[in-house]
Formats: sequence, C-alpha cells, structure tokens
Amino acid sequence: MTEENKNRSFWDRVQFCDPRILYALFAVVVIVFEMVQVKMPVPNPVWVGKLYDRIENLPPDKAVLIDCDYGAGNRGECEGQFKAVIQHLFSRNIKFMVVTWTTNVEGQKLGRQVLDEVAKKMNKVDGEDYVMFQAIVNAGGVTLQSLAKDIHGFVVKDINGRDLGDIPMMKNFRTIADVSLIYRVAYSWGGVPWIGFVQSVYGTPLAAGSAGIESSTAYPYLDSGQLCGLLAGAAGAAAYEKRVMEAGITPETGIGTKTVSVQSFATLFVVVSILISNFAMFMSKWQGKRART
Amino acid sequence: MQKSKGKIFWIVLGVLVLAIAVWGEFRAGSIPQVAARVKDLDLPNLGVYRLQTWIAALSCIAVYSFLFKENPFYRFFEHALLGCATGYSCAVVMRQNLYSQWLVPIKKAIVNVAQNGWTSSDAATIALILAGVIGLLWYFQYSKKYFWVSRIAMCISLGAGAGLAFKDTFNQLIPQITGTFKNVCPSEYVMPGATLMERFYMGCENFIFVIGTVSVLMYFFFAFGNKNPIVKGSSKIGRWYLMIALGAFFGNTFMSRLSALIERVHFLMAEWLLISQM
Amino acid sequence: MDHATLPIIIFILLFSGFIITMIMLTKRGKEVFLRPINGLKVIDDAIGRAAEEDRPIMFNLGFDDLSVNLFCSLAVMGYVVRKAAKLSMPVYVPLAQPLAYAMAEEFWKDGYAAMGKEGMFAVEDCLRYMSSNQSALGAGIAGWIKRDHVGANFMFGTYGFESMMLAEAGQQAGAFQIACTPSFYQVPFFMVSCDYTVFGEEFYAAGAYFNRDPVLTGSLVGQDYSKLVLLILIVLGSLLLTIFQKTDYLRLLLQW
Amino acid sequence: MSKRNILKIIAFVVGLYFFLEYILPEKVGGEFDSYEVGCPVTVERSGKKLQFYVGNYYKGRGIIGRMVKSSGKWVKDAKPCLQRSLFLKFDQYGLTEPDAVSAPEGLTLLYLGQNEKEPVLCYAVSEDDGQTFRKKGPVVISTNEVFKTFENAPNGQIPDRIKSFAADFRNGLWEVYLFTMTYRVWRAEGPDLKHLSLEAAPIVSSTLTEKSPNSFDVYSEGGQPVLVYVMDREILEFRRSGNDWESKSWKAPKGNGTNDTVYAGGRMDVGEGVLYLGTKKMQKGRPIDSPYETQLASVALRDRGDGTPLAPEMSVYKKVGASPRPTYLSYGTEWAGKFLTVVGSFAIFIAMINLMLFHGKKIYQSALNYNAPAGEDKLPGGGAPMRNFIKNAGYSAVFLIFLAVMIVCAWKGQTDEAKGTVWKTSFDFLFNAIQLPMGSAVFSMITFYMISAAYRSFKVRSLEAGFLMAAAIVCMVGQMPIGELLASLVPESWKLLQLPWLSGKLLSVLNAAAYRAVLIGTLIGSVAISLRIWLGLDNSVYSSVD
Repeated sequence: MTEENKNRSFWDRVQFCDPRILYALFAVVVIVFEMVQVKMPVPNPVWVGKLYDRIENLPPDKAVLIDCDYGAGNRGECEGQFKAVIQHLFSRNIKFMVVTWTTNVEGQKLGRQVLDEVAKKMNKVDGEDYVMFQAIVNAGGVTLQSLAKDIHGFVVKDINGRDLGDIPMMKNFRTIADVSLIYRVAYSWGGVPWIGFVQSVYGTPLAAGSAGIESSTAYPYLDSGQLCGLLAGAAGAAAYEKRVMEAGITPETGIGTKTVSVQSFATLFVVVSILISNFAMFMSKWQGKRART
Repeated sequence: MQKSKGKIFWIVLGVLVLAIAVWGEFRAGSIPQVAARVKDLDLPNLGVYRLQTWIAALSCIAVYSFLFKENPFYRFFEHALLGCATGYSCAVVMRQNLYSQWLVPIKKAIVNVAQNGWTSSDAATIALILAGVIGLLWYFQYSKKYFWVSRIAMCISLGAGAGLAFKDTFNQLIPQITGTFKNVCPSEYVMPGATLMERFYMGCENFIFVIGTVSVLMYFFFAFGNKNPIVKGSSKIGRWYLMIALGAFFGNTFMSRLSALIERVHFLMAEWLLISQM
Repeated sequence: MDHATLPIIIFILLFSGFIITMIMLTKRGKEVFLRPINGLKVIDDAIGRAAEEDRPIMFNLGFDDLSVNLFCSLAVMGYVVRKAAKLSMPVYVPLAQPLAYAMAEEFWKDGYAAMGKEGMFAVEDCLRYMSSNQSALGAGIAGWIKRDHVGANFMFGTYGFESMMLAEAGQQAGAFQIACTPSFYQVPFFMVSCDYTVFGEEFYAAGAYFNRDPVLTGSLVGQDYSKLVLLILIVLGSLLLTIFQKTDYLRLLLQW
Repeated sequence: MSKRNILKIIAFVVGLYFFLEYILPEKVGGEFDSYEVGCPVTVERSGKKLQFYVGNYYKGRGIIGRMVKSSGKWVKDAKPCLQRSLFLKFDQYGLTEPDAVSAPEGLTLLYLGQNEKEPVLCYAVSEDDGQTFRKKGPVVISTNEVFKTFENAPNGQIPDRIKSFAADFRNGLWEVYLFTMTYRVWRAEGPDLKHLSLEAAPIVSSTLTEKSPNSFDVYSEGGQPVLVYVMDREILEFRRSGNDWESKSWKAPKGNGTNDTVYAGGRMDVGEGVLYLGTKKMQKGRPIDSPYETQLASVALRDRGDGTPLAPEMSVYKKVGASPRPTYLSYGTEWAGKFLTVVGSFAIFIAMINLMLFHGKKIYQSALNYNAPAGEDKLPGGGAPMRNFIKNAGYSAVFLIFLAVMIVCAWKGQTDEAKGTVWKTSFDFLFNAIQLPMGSAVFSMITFYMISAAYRSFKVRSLEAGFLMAAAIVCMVGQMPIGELLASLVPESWKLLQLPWLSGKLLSVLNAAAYRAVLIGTLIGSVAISLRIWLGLDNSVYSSVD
C-alpha cells in the first residue's frame, strides 16, 4: 500500500483500486465456473423460437442458403449458432448450400471444420445433402444480384473444385427461387446487403445469427418483418441448442450452452463491480460533504 | 520492493501453470476425448495435436502479455499472425476466385468458340478479360507519374456503389417506414379473442414505439426547429430513448467480449491443461 | 423490388431534389441556418480551462483515412488550433493513417500561421504517426495523455475498441473531454467517461458548422427536409391505421 | 479535361447504368397476359358462352381476362376484367385460380387473392356478363355460426389454410369446397357468400394421397354435385350417395402433346360427351414455367356411359398475348456482377504487396548498415551487430517466412483431395496453431480493458448516464441464464420484475424505435453521399489526384 493510499478514506481506496486486483478476481470467477459447469436454465428469446419453427416447416424440395462469415474472434458465439442450425437441417433432411466470402477466409475454414465434424457424426454426404461453395468476392449488391439470378453461372465450382453442374444435389437449385431461407452467421449480420438486393426483391425470408454487439441493430428489421429470426450471441446459440437437444437430434451439450453458463457468472461479476464502484463514489462524496459541514 | 514482489508472483504462477501443463502431457494419452479430438481434426497422431495445442496456448499467452508491456514474445507472434492471415487470403483469392471463377470459364468459352462458333454467353465470358485489364490498373499506384490511372478501377467501383445505393437504400427504407405505422388502439378485428387489458397493453406498446421513432428523428434535425417548442421538447424525449438504446448496445457489447474470452479460457483449460471437461 | 415502383421513384426525385437544390443554393451564397451543436459550444471553455492550468490540448482524428469523416474532423481541428494559437497553447495530434498525417500537418500549420505564431511549437513533437494497429494506437495515445498530463482532450472521427483506452486515460488525467463520433457502438463508452458526447448525424453537422463547405451544409439541410417528409408520413400512417382499423391505406399505397 | 474530370465522368457513367437499370422497368409495352396464361374457367350466362382465364405480365402477378364465344370463335376483351386493386390488401400480389358461377344476383367470380401472408378466398359480382366486376372482399366461412372476419383470419375461423377451392350455386344455396394445405376437402354451404357454415368433418380425407392435385373443380350433373380432383393424369370423381361420397377414378388418355397432363377446369357440353375444357393450371406441351409460348387448351373427352375415354381432341383457344419490348438494361446486371467481382479480387493483392515492400525494405536497410558505426538505431552500449540485425529485421523476416509458407500450404492444402498429404496437414496445423488462437485472443484481450474501464470510469454522474447504466444492466442480466434464474423467484404476474421479459421489451420496443430513427437518418445520409459521389460534387474522394 503506497504512502499516498493510506490516508485516503476506505471508499476512495475501493473506488480507485489497482486494476490487477480486478483481473485476478475476474480470472478466479471464470476459472472456477469453467471447471464447475453449473447447469443453468437457458433463456428462451422469442426470435430463436420463430427461426426454429420456420426451419421445422421448411418445404423439403427447396434448399437453404447459409452465409458463413464469422471469424476467429467470435467463435464463442457464432460457431454454436452455425452448428446447431446445420444439425437441425440435417435431422430434417433439408439440403443446404454454404456461401463464403474472400474478405473473410477464416469463415470458410471454420465452417468447413464444423461441417465435416457434424456430417461425419450424422453420416451425411458432401454433394448430396450439403455443398460448400468456393469463396466469392464481396463487391456489395452487384454480387448478390448476379448470385440470385444464376447460382451455377456465378459460383462455377464448389470448394473442392468440382463443377456445380456435376454435383447431384445442385441439379434442381439454379436460382434464388429454389431457396426457401437465407441464414447468415457472422459478426455483423448487416455486412452483406441481403435485405436490399435479395430479401426485398424476391421475398426470400432472411434469418441472422450475429455476435451480441451487432444484434441490437437487428431489432428494427425484426419488427418490420425484413428479418424472420435472430440468434443473438452465445445466449441465442444456447437457446437453439436446447431446442435441438430436446428434439433428440444430438446428445452432446453445445458450445453455446457451455459458454453461457460461465458467462452468466462473469456478467454478474461485472455488474456487481459497477454497482460497488458507483456506491463507493456516492459514499466518498457523502463523507466529503459530511466532513465539510 | 513492490516491483520484485510483483515479479515473484508472476514467476510462481508461471511455474504452477507449467507444472499442470506437463502433468497434463502424461495424462493426455489416456483421455478418450483427446483421441476423439485428434480424429475430428484428422491429424496424423497425438504428438502433432499436442504440439499444435502447445503453440496455440503460447500464442494466447503472448497476446495477453501485451496487456502488461509490449514484448518481443508478442511481436514474434503478431508478425506470424499477419503473415498467416495475409498468405491464406491471397492463396484463396488466387485459387478459388481468380483461377476458377475467372480463368477457367474464359478458357472454356474460348475452346467452345473455337469448336462451334460464337454464342452470346461465350462472348460475354470472353469480354471479362477486360475486367482483368482494369484490375491490373490498381498497380499503377506505385508509379508517381501515372498514379491517377490506378484511380480508374476505384472510380468504377465507386460509381457502381453509388448507382446501386439508391436500390439498397429504398428497398430497406420503405418497409421501415411502413413498419412504423402502428395501431395505437387495436380493435377486436386486429386482435381476435384478446381481453381488453391485452389490447390496452398492445396499444401502449405501439404508442411508445411511434413516439420513440418520431422523437429521435426530431433529435437529429439541424436546419430548423431550434426555437419551436415542440421540436425542442421532443428532441429531449428522443435523447432519453437514445440513452436506453445506447445502454442496450453497451450491454450487448459486453456479452460478445465476455464470450470471446471464455472461449479462450475454455481452450486453455480443456484442451491444453486438460483440467476441465472438454 | 427489382425495379423501382412508383412511390420509390417519387421519393428518389423528392429527396434528390431537396439535396441538389440546397447544395446549389448554398453554393450561390444563400446564408443557411444550422443550429449550434450543444456539445461544441463548450470547446472554447475547454481550451480556456486548459490554458489556465497551463496543460496541453490533444486533438484525436480517429481511425479515418481520406474520407468525408476526416474532412469534418479536420475542420473542427482547424478551429481548435486557431483558438489554442491565440492563447499560445500547444495542440498535440496523434494519427493512425499515413495519408491523414499529410492533411493534418497542413491544417495544423495554417492554424498557427493564421495567428502569426508559426515557429512557436515544433511540428515533430506535436504531430506524431502512432500505428495503424488499433491496440497499439490506443496504448500509445493513453501513455501520451498520462505522460504530458493533457488538460483538454478532443476525440473526433470514427473509433473502434480503442475509444475505451483513450476515454479512460483522459478521465484518469482529469482532462476536460469532448467526444464527437459517427460510430454508434463506441458512444456508450464515451458517454460515461466524457463531459460532452456528440454522436450520429451531429458529427457531420459539426463538420459543416465549422468549415461552412457549401456541399456538406447544403446536403445536410436537404437531408433534414427528407427526414421531415418521412416523419410526417409516419405520423400520418399511424393515425390512418388507428382510425381505419381494417385496411392500412398508406402502407398499401407505399408498397404498391 | 483534367484527370479528375475524366475520373468523375467514368464514375458518373457506371453509376448511370445501375441507376437507370433500377429506375426503368424490365420491359415496356405488350399485353397484360404477355408472360403466361392459365386457369381457364367457362360459364354460360344469358345464352353466351364465357371463358375467364388468368394472364400474367410478370411471373406470379395474376390478372383475370375474359373471352366470349361468338360465331364459333373465341374473342378476347381488350381490357382485363379484374385485377389487383390499390386499397384491397387481400390481392396485393395478384389473383389466381378463378371460378365463375352464374348466380341470380349476377355473374359471380370467386378467386384466390395472393398477398404477403396466406392466400385469401375473395369474390366479385358483375351485372354486365363479366365485362366489369365489383369486388366484395373475402368469403366468410365459420364453424360456430359467428360470421366475422379478423385481420389474421380474413376468411373467418377456418380450421386450415386454403390451397385450392371449387364453388357452385344450386337451387338457392351456395356450395364451396375447400382443398386445404393438409390435403383435406371441407364443404361449406350458405345462403350467400358472406354466411357460409362449414360442415363439422372434412368430407374427403382418407382417399387423397399426400400429393397436392394439379386442379380441383366441382360441377353439377343431374342436380347432384360432382367433385373432380386431378393429379397429373389420374382423374378422381366423387359423387355423393346418401351422406358420404364414393369416388371413381380413371386415367386420362395421352394426347398428341409430349407431356400434357390434363386438368379439370370447368365444363361445357359438347354433343357426344362431357368436355373438360381447359385447365386450372395450364398445360399442353411446354412445361409450366416457360414464358412466351404457352398455350391454353385442353381436352379429355369422356363417354357418358361406362367411363371409357374417347380419343382426346386438342384445340387451342388462347395464346400468350403480344410480347413487350425489353429495355435490355437488365440483361447486363449478371455480367456487371462478374466484372466488378473480378476487378475487386485484383485489389486484394495490394495489401500483400505493400506489406512485403515495407518489411523487405526493413531487412534490406538493416543488412546494408550491418557493420556500419553505431547509429541511434543501434542498441545502447554498442551491442553485437547480429543482435541489432535481429532487433530491426528479425520480425520482418518472421513475417515473410510465415507468408511464404502459408501461401504454398494454403494453395495446395485447400481442397479435400489433399486430405492426408503433407500440405493439408501443415495448412491445418498453421491455421489451428497460430491464426485461430491469435485471432480470438486479440479479440478477447479488450475484455480486460472493458472490465477495468467498467469499474473505474462508468460512474452515474448524470441522470442520462444513470438511464444508460440501468438499461445496460437489464440487458446484460436479462439475456443470461442468471436472469432466468432470478425471474423464476419472482411470481409470474409481476412482469416488470422479470428481467428476461423486461430486456426483451427494452430491446424490441425502446431500442428498436430509437435505432430505427437512427437507421432512417443513416439511410438518407447514404443517399446524400452517393448522390454527391455520383454527380462529382464530392472532391474528398479524388484528393490524391492533382
């Protein structure tokens, strides 16, 4: 305790404590609750249920277009959202196509790893039940217009270099009219202008799984019907994983559920620390005023 | 004295973590989840997986060491990350984009034209060579004299962006405006079978929504209405709404950052130190 | 829609008409009223306070490269540098983009030259290019604020997560802080640690208010009229829907 | 002509193409049914044989046209007789599958109105034998004698969503048969189309396969209703006997067209047999969605007696209308998309080249003054030259090595065929060992700053900051399982204390309203910015050009 700290009042010392103490306490909270995976009641946001019901009633003869654009930074949130939805699609035998962008090649690699893992477990075949396109340059709306009008002509090959024409599943999916739902998993759901160039033009429903930060910008679009579902952060992933587990599709607990149970206590720690520091400020002000009168 | 006490603390902590890690190495062979993980990532054997996990853990620690002081350990891994990221995206663009979405179709079109004559789609594909020529103009920015030539490619993209901005904007704007037409006192027709209280709550919610949008719109007026009491009053209400929206943004920002850190801690403890459940 | 419907064409003509006519009017010299932004009225008090305590002033230009945002920030910087030069105070300008360095140097020298104080402060120790990496930039500026005990800290332009480091360092050093940024996500962090926060469209209004560029001012006024039209539509639409419960006439008209 | 003006003109021309392509329609001129014709329905009214059909100008936007048979030839009216109206929200996206019935109060046309929700069964009445119609809105059906329509149930509280329908008016009573999404047929009858009461059980459910029919129609024969239900070339007929329905099915003969499936679409007596004229969907020759040459006709002749079909007779009544002139602008969008993507993909190498130049120069300069006298960039105390070389150029060398290794491994190890080769393993190794952990660690590093910033500087100094803090805490805790745990302690009725409910309302009402206004401001701002760039008013973009 430095000399200058000693004569300060107790509340001032609390208010301006050394950040290393905070880091240490926070690390303890996270490590303890990481070891002890506490079973928590997973929240149930409205828009997660709406996306689940929509995938439950999707027509089997159309495909789902998944835009996998999340990066290494938001694996904690978006990987759970991506994995839970493809497990649900596999269990309902709905075919899906995964689009990736050259501006974020990590999304392609991470998506590929998750896809291979889940396909191996649910014995699905690349080219018959799912396909991953090769990366496309995100040049804004003009790219989406060409993609919507002619998928084969624009994408040309899948990630393994096979022509889309020879892939058995792609025979009856040529334009956006054969797509029943677009689902974008990314840090920022608005990064690719699906709403301006595809959803409002062809009426294809659009759902989004986004990092917590950007999910708050999605609510005006949910209210106006331009977005038909939203998975917000790790909590959204956990809610969808709970539904998938209850439907008996996969026994293992998902990434979102594990993250969310530790995150609850971390959030509680941050909220309590903010309240303490504000309380300390009021107390030291109050003591200061009492000392002056 | 203070500095040396801090140093001892970190050394003790480091040794403790290293001990757990080495202890983990001995147990790694026997844990079933580790074998499953090796099969999932289809790595040749356990040794390669453990080496990969060790390097990943060291790079995490290097990043977190930047919190205290910028050190050569961090700079090495930062330059390694920069190299990997740039190399990977350029390899993807070269192979998946330029080679197979541009060169291959053009080659096929030329072969097609040679065999059975011109068709409109082949001509369009061959005309894409022009795109490559313009793409090369980007590299004039390294020459002082012809610097402006590199701006041609930028202008084409800018012009296209500006032209398409009208479509993107109005396709988003119209549903947002019509979405704000809210029924402030819904009747039986709108909500069949709802009690009076439920309809009253829905009416209040819609009223709060419309007032919120209108007042925040007025908050961002700059050219008029400075003295008009209605505009002044409603922009004050607008500022309260914005405070709540900013609070929601702050709350959600925290959610994202925490889950990123927890995912990293999960990796370090579950896959590296093998002390928590995979 | 794939192609513009009739209501959209009307909107395009209306909004473009507002914007272009207002730009032409301001170019021909018509005096346009722009309400002063409350956060920016206190710039003079901030500089005055820093001068009394004889503590330097810092002006951050954010993370913008050559763009509209950078020119708005530079306009305000010109004003601040002139005010500081009058009180013969130094203005430190940390930079994140090499191209922005050249433009900032030009504005900085003009400011001091206008007040006849060219040689008073060396450019090298006031203008410094830190780094394009966000975390390095944040750590560098936070260190600079604490080392030089900055008295007034202005943060203009777009920011990423480094906004937190700057705001907290400035608040620790007891500086009078004003933040003005269009990036909506960083506003909560500025809001709780700065004395005044200006955000959203007000950032562009600040740029127009200070440099009176006819194109920027005219288009701002044109945008205001467009927003007024949309506001009237919203109020009208809600009223009509509340009166005629069964059909939403204005919505059907707009989505024709 | 300065270089800056050349650039501005290029930007303007490219922008003009996309602007015009958006503003001008895809095609101009041509008749209302120039894209597709279909769903013919025939009726006899005051001695005249009338035929209504659906014509499309755009895919899916149905408009109803009329034809009259005079002196053996079908003559088409110039103007369509019924189309979507501005202020009737039930047929906002067009009309399909009409069914014409001659009723005492006038010729009645029932149709399915298409809109953003489910199709709505509506009807219109005409006094002048179908030249003009007055719309009467949705048909009202009810199961409990309460005949009311609602916003989300315009046709009344019917058990299932309508997929197709058939209607008939016989001895003063309206009969409407509904074919629903779950392959059931319900029957409703009533004095007029606003008071139809639905029978308790569906009349036909078991015999229908899980496949939706091509068309579905009812006509009366000898005072009794006959339900015709057609799937590809299988025709089922249901006749009422007592109060249940028995079905008879027969196969329609192959016509001389290639894959012409037959549809029942209204009935007209032709001497020797019952002529199922026309189709509910159209048919004959070309597949269903090929525009411009579709025809409308049809026939499956059926003998009156024992059901053996006679040879079909194919005749064409209505070809597709005069085709419009395309504006040719929309032809170019696909090509423009590919063009701009290729231009964009060339730009990605610039980042790599800049980094290689920067780090290469560092290595070159450090190598140049390797043993030069101690300069200020040397370590204090004149350390060995090798340590200085590593201090300055070491990290650049690390960057270049990793760059080269990653480019080669990524090029060879991307595809699945490379599985098991050394390239894919080393590519996966590099990605999972360095790029992935570093990326997420850097992103999560900021959490530590947030925690210390949250503790030290997030103080409630003003009422506004207090509002912000309260909303932030409600949002954070409300979306976490902790909020769910705390909510279970509070009784169900106290909504305001339930954090998940409160954070949901805060996000979907208050935050949505406020951010929608910010969004409108941003969208109008982007119109202004793109207008300035397009018209060349904004010079900041060309600042580095002379």
